[in-house]
Amino acid sequence: MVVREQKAGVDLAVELCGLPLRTPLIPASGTLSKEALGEVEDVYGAMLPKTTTPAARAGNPPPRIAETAAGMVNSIGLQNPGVHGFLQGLDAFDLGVPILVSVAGDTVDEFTLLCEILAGDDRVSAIELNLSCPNVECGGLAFCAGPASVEQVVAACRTAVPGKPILAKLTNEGVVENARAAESAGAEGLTVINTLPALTIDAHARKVLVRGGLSGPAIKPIALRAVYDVSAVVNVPVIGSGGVVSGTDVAEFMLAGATAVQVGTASFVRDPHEILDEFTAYLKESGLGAAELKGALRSVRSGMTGGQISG
Amino acid sequence: MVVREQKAGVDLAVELCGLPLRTPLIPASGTLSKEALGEVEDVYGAMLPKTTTPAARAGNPPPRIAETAAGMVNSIGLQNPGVHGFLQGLDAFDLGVPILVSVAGDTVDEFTLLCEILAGDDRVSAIELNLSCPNVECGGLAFCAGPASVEQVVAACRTAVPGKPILAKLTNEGVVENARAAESAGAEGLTVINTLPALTIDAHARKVLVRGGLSGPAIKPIALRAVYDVSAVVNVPVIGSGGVVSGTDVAEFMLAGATAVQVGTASFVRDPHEILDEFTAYLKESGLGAAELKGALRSVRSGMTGGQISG
Amino acid sequence: MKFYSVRVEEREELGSYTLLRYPWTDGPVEPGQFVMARAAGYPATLDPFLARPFSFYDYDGRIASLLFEVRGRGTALLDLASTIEVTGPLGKGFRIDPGLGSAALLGGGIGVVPLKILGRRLDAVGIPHDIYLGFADAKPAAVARDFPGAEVATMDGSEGTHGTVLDATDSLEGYGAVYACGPNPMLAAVKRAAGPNSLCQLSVEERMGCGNGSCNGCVVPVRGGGFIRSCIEGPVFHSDVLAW
Amino acid sequence: MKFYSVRVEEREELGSYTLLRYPWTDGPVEPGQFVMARAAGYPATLDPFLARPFSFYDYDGRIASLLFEVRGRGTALLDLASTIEVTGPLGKGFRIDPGLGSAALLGGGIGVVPLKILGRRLDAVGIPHDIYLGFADAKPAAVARDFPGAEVATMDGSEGTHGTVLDATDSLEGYGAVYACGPNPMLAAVKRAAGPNSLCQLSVEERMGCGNGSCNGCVVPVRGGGFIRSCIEGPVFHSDVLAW
Ligand SMILES: Cc1cc2nc3c(=O)[nH]c(=O)nc-3n(C[C@H](O)[C@H](O)[C@H](O)COP(=O)(O)OP(=O)(O)OC[C@H]3O[C@@H](n4cnc5c(N)ncnc54)[C@H](O)[C@@H]3O)c2cc1C
Ligand SMILES: Cc1cc2nc3c(=O)[nH]c(=O)nc-3n(C[C@H](O)[C@H](O)[C@H](O)COP(=O)(O)OP(=O)(O)OC[C@H]3O[C@@H](n4cnc5c(N)ncnc54)[C@H](O)[C@@H]3O)c2cc1C
Ligand SMILES: Cc1cc2nc3c(=O)[nH]c(=O)nc-3n(C[C@H](O)[C@H](O)[C@H](O)COP(=O)(O)O)c2cc1C
Ligand SMILES: Cc1cc2nc3c(=O)[nH]c(=O)nc-3n(C[C@H](O)[C@H](O)[C@H](O)COP(=O)(O)O)c2cc1C
Ligand code: FES
Ligand code: FES
Repeated sequence: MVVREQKAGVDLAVELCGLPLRTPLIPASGTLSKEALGEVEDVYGAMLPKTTTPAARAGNPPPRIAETAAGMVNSIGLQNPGVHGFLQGLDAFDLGVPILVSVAGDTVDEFTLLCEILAGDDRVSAIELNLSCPNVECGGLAFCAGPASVEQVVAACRTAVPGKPILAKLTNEGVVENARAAESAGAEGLTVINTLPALTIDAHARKVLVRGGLSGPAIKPIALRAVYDVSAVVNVPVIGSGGVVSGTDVAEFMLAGATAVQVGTASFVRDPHEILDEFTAYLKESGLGAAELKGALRSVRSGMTGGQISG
Repeated sequence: MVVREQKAGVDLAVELCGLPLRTPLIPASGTLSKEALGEVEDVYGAMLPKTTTPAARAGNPPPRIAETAAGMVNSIGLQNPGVHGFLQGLDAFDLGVPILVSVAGDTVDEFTLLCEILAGDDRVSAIELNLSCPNVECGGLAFCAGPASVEQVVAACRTAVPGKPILAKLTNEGVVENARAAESAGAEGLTVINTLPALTIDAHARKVLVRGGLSGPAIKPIALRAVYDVSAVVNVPVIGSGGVVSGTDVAEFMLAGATAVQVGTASFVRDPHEILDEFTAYLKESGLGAAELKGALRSVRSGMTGGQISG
Repeated sequence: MKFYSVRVEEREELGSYTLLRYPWTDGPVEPGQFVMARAAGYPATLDPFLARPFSFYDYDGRIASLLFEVRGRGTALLDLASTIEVTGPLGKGFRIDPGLGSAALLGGGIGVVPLKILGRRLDAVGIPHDIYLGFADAKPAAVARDFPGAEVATMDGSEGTHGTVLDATDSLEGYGAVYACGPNPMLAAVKRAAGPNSLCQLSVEERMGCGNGSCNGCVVPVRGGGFIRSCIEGPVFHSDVLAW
Repeated sequence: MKFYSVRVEEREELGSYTLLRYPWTDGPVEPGQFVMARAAGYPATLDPFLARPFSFYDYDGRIASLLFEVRGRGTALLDLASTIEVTGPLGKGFRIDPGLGSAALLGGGIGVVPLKILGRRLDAVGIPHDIYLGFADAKPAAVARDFPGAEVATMDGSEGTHGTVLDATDSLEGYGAVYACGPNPMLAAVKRAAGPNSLCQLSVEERMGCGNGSCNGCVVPVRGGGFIRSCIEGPVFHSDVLAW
């Protein structure tokens, strides 16, 4: 049963893999801490803490972040207390909405192990596989996160947690093929997209400042294209992520085909209540409920799918 | 022999595939028209007009451009008069510096044909293969511009123009593998990167606004990562492209490994003389000549190549 | 493209629009020409990144002025700016042919902008002309005070004729030359109303990336197929060039 | 993170620094706490996108003030703004322990900022303290006028002692508490100079993405390995927590 959130007479509720979400907003993994939870009550339809790994990880040495044009590059390095410490602290994330848990392993076995540990925890409503990290089994190259390894990881996790939906979080590189692979391996949902590989250089110091992932509004048009193209070829729900700053951005992602939308970097500089308020105003103006936006694009220009010739 | 450009006692000259460039700046293909040439004298080390194709192309219907956060999306559709009309107008681009010509075909044969036509034209110093357009032979998917098709096109073109350097212009998707493929097929240089597949939506009109390629400062960190990683694995010169706005940006690309740098979208909103002046000031301060920047990064943090764990 | 940083010497609200005056001595300016303008660029901010096109509203050899409607971020920021960045005059403006007899000038909404310099230029060469201005309602119509003798129409009837700018005219067929600027549907209607016997020139409004012909972003479809750039071959076109 | 849009009520130049006063009634503020601040955000501009951390310089329950050095784009824009966006007070500030005896306060460059509220708080609880301020040269040292009785050092000797802020002190060993804010190398030197017998608290400066613990971007290395966030567990740390 979907709990209907009526805000100003507007229906914000959506359903994601059978989970009722009061609003389509979800915090992007790694961008909302326990300490900040007091600020976000009633905004999000689900919770999604930072990715956890089998063992504790100290993360990368600073500098870990660098600002770029309309965005930022981070190389946090998945700092986290390891899955057991993570689960000890999980109650803090109980805001009365489903909790999704993001996991990352260096090997297929690590992914499976994490899923097995989470399988028995009733607080966990679904699992998001962070498939964007370099995979040690492939020699440390993010590139090898191609369809074959996506399929392998998702299938193994699918078997390990029969009772909970599995979401695969994908990067932009090869996103359409990887989405197909994840779906066919049994993923019930896809998060599209994670940060893009990026680098910043301090020209005056002649040093690499940060090598990591690019996020923020700079990547929104890239993420929108990914969501649009993935939605066109899969049947499972897509969760949009990448550069959402405003309620209009949320609407754009849902029109592009997303069932729910994650807010990441923008939550550092905006109160997510404002984003929800803007989205509510958008729905009011458009006369649609949140769940109706998917598929509500009025026209698709010809030649709009597949390879459009830019340049 | 490299013509040394001494500006304020600073050595701006670089050599690209045996061509002496007075400055490392080159206009990115499709971003500098004949009509605007009067504004750019003495800035660029080489000329590079908009991509030409075997037959004239009308391009896509408007809207063709949309502004995005710190960038823009274009879907011009390679509007051009076809290679014969293009060559009739080429004299306008003779500003006393080498002319590079960008070509795109729908098939390997079209690429080869273009190269054969250009082979005999003395005004053309080198050819840039625009490998980023959807390739009809692969079913219209930009995706199939993978290593195999890159290798095929480059090898065919290499044979068709024995006397002129061939540059392969690559997109971000799979850039490292495609760079290796292009080099092994005989490309003498690589342009990294073209625009990224992107989409904009007008939420109020509920329409796709523009589907095309993202350019501008938003993509600079993505382009820098691509240049850095490609430079690390190839021996041929790399030309940086993507988000250059300032002289410091030019320096960043050269420190990342580029031999020359293209200025695209930024030339719509800045006088490229200012970019060159800033770059000159940077060189003066650093005490280096332009050709010395490549390899002048002082330190590379460990774990900085291959997959860095962000998130 | 070269941008000049200029101080806003005066800012005025004119009905729904904002008028900015800035020093400009690099004339001459043809009626219908435009500038690319924005509030700030590198290094202060890289967003919004592109400049926006605006017609010259007025120019006396010393002071140029822009008149604009706040629509999105670019114009909102311009509205607040004390210093703006502008290019020199761009594009092909209205051609004036004294052999054609009297002229009709039609402006729709913010499309009135290029008509002010145009009217003055027609006066200078002694071409009689009538001015017709159409607006949504009385608020933007306040700008009509700058066009003495103009016929005004408003869509809601709150000022002048009730209807479109064409409703304010009797017929355009008697004019030797017709000049119009406004939204594309209005321009298409003017083209039809002008008929085949007058020389009809339309100033079109397309999104522009560069303003100097480099991006090919600002095209309009032309009769016989294909597209041409409105920043170089336009923004003013003979109506029969356009495929609409 | 919630940002409040506030009017800059007063802007003053203080040597090399800018002082901004803005209305703020949501106290209390602990010495050493900071805000995230920026000139403008959505929807005006998405670049620069992140806010920047600034210590409270002063706060009287009604007006808060920031004192900052223009370094890059964020501070350059702040310097020009008439309205700014700020968060409420963030982080853990300096802990005050009346049982420790007299205190030394050391500020390096713009690191003087948190010492003003701190000094006043020490006065309030009757803890005697000395203030030592170090600057590059006399220009930034002008801020010392706000710290009556402070010992000043400049690197070029143009004002006060010639040398670093530590050169302005005799020895730190006699103080029961040492408080310092400034560049990391200075903090490391203060840690060494404070010795093992005083309680030494350091306010560190790391790049911050969010300021509320969410991004894990602002970490410092801790003794025993690993990293902790300077926006939540700091920015003020007991010196022996830090691995430098
Ligand atoms: C040659 C020329 C001369 C112009 N002269 C003037 C003038 O003198 N005064 C004036 O106020 N305006 C003029 N315009 C229009 C002006 O350029 C736009 O209003 C401006 O670009 C909007 O910028 P923005 O950032 O405020 O809005 P944006 O954020 O870019 O857009 C806001 C809204 O306006 C719509 N929009 C923006 N640009 C266009 C367009 N070109 N066509 C249709 N819809 C558009 C968008 O779809 C969006 O809904 C002229 C345009 C051209 C091409
Ligand atoms: C808790 C805290 C309190 C602070 N309080 C104040 C204050 O009261 N007044 C004040 O002027 N400043 C203060 N700072 C520093 C201030 O945040 C930076 O000066 C500011 O972020 C620079 O922003 P920018 O956009 O101007 O510079 P940017 O463009 O971000 O950077 C400009 C230059 O400064 C360097 N830089 C930027 N941030 C840092 C950093 N964190 N550490 C080292 N180098 C850096 C960059 O490498 C670059 O060379 C504080 C910092 C912290 C963490
Ligand atoms: C309007 C526009 C048209 C372009 N046309 C072409 C083209 O014809 N051929 C090509 O190889 N690249 C084309 N590009 C891509 C640029 O050459 C450049 O690689 C890209 O824009 C990234 O650089 P930038 O961020 O500096 O613009 C075009 C880019 C823009 C913005
Ligand atoms: C500081 C930071 C930390 C992040 N950590 C994680 C993480 O632990 N796991 C993950 O899957 N994604 C992580 N991400 C990626 C975000 O979840 C999100 O997918 C990405 O930032 C794009 O969205 P945005 O532009 O809204 O930020 C992180 C992003 C940032 C900026
Ligand atoms: S605006 Fe770029 S070509 Fe006309
Ligand atoms: S600044 Fe984001 S965690 Fe500290």
